[in-house]
Amino acid sequence: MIKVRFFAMLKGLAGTETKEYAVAAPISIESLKELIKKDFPSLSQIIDSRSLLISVNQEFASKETLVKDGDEVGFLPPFSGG
Amino acid sequence: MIKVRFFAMLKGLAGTETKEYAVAAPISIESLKELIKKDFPSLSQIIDSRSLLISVNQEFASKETLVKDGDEVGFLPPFSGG
Amino acid sequence: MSELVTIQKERFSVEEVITRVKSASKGIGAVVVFLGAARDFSKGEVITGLSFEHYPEMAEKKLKDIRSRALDNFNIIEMAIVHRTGPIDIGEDIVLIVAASAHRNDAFMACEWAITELKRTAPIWKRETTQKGEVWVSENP
Amino acid sequence: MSELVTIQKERFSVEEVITRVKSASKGIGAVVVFLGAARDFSKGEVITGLSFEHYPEMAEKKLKDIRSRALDNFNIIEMAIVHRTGPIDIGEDIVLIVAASAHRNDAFMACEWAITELKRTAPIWKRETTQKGEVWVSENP
Repeated sequence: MIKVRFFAMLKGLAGTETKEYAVAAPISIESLKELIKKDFPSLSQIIDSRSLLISVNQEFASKETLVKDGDEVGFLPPFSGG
Repeated sequence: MIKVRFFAMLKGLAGTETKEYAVAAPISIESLKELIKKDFPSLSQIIDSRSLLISVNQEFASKETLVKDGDEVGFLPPFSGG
Repeated sequence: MSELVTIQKERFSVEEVITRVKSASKGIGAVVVFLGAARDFSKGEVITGLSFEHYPEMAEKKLKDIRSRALDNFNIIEMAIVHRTGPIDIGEDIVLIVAASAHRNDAFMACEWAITELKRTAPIWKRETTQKGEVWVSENP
Repeated sequence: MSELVTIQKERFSVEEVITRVKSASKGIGAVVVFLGAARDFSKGEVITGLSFEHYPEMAEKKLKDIRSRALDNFNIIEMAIVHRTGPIDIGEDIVLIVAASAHRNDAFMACEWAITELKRTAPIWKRETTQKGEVWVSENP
């Protein structure tokens, strides 16, 4: 399973903190985004915006990053700590 | 009277904290320095160095500043606070 | 050195964290502290309360990473970072960065770099309570 | 506002001075602190103790002047300056500058300017005790 975690405004819009996906083989971040947009249409706009950051296993991911079974993926709206 | 105050290493070299001079008319900082060098030869080298600052009534003085009766003049070696 | 990087709900003591940092070395001559506090006003809105959410595992990792990189890249002796989460009242402290060095310029540079890097890379989110309700803050100045 | 600029023999509490500065406004979002401490080593010499002498009337005037000019020239809300005199043990705090502003950049700039200005213009002198005896420090880094 891939465990997706939503934070801050994404959590509110999704109505849940986490969502799990079973994958047979590693998938791209872009493919994962498409799955999530289908399941959570309310997140589409933010997911398509440039300001969203994605983490895989607590490290920032790039477009090339592949996500595999057992990974934890964070959907991170712009930070406002400090 | 003009009250001259010596600080830090100048105080040690002069062997006193203060020295007073009676003046009939305002005198220049340069003239005051000459008087002090005569009375305290041990201060000559520092007084002639560029690093010495002079204050008149707790404000920095320039070469043009005149010192008059009632003024307090500070002979200030380079600062090392902070 | 985990006690030098903490994320906590509780208030922190600035003095206590400075003491912890200074205990690293008697060669410390300069300590620069950044303290972020909860303001009552932001972008034209009166703020009556704040709350912070974070991604716990990643936020801690990122703050530890900032401390490590600060120690590697600046001429400092020690650094501590503390960030609070959960509800925070107006006027209370939110974040603390303490940088210690032999000479002041290094501590100033490291401290300013660290708070900028924290805002850029730490997965922490602020929710402000205004008269219009609660809103997530989506931009970091 | 004289309690925001003090020259004293006693130790000071950083936390207490920060609290005093923060009480100026709930619009304070950033506090930057510079704390100078007594190092055990300087210019190749082991230092076992320090002592500061000052020109009391002028030093107080100059520190108040630094605070006024900081408030005039930087976008800060409040500033406090504390300097100790007399004997100071290794590791103890010597000087404290606290600058508070709405946004962090202003507080960083004002705090760094103020400590540089203090070293340049405040008639305060440091005497170090080394293995060779006591020496006046004649240069300011």
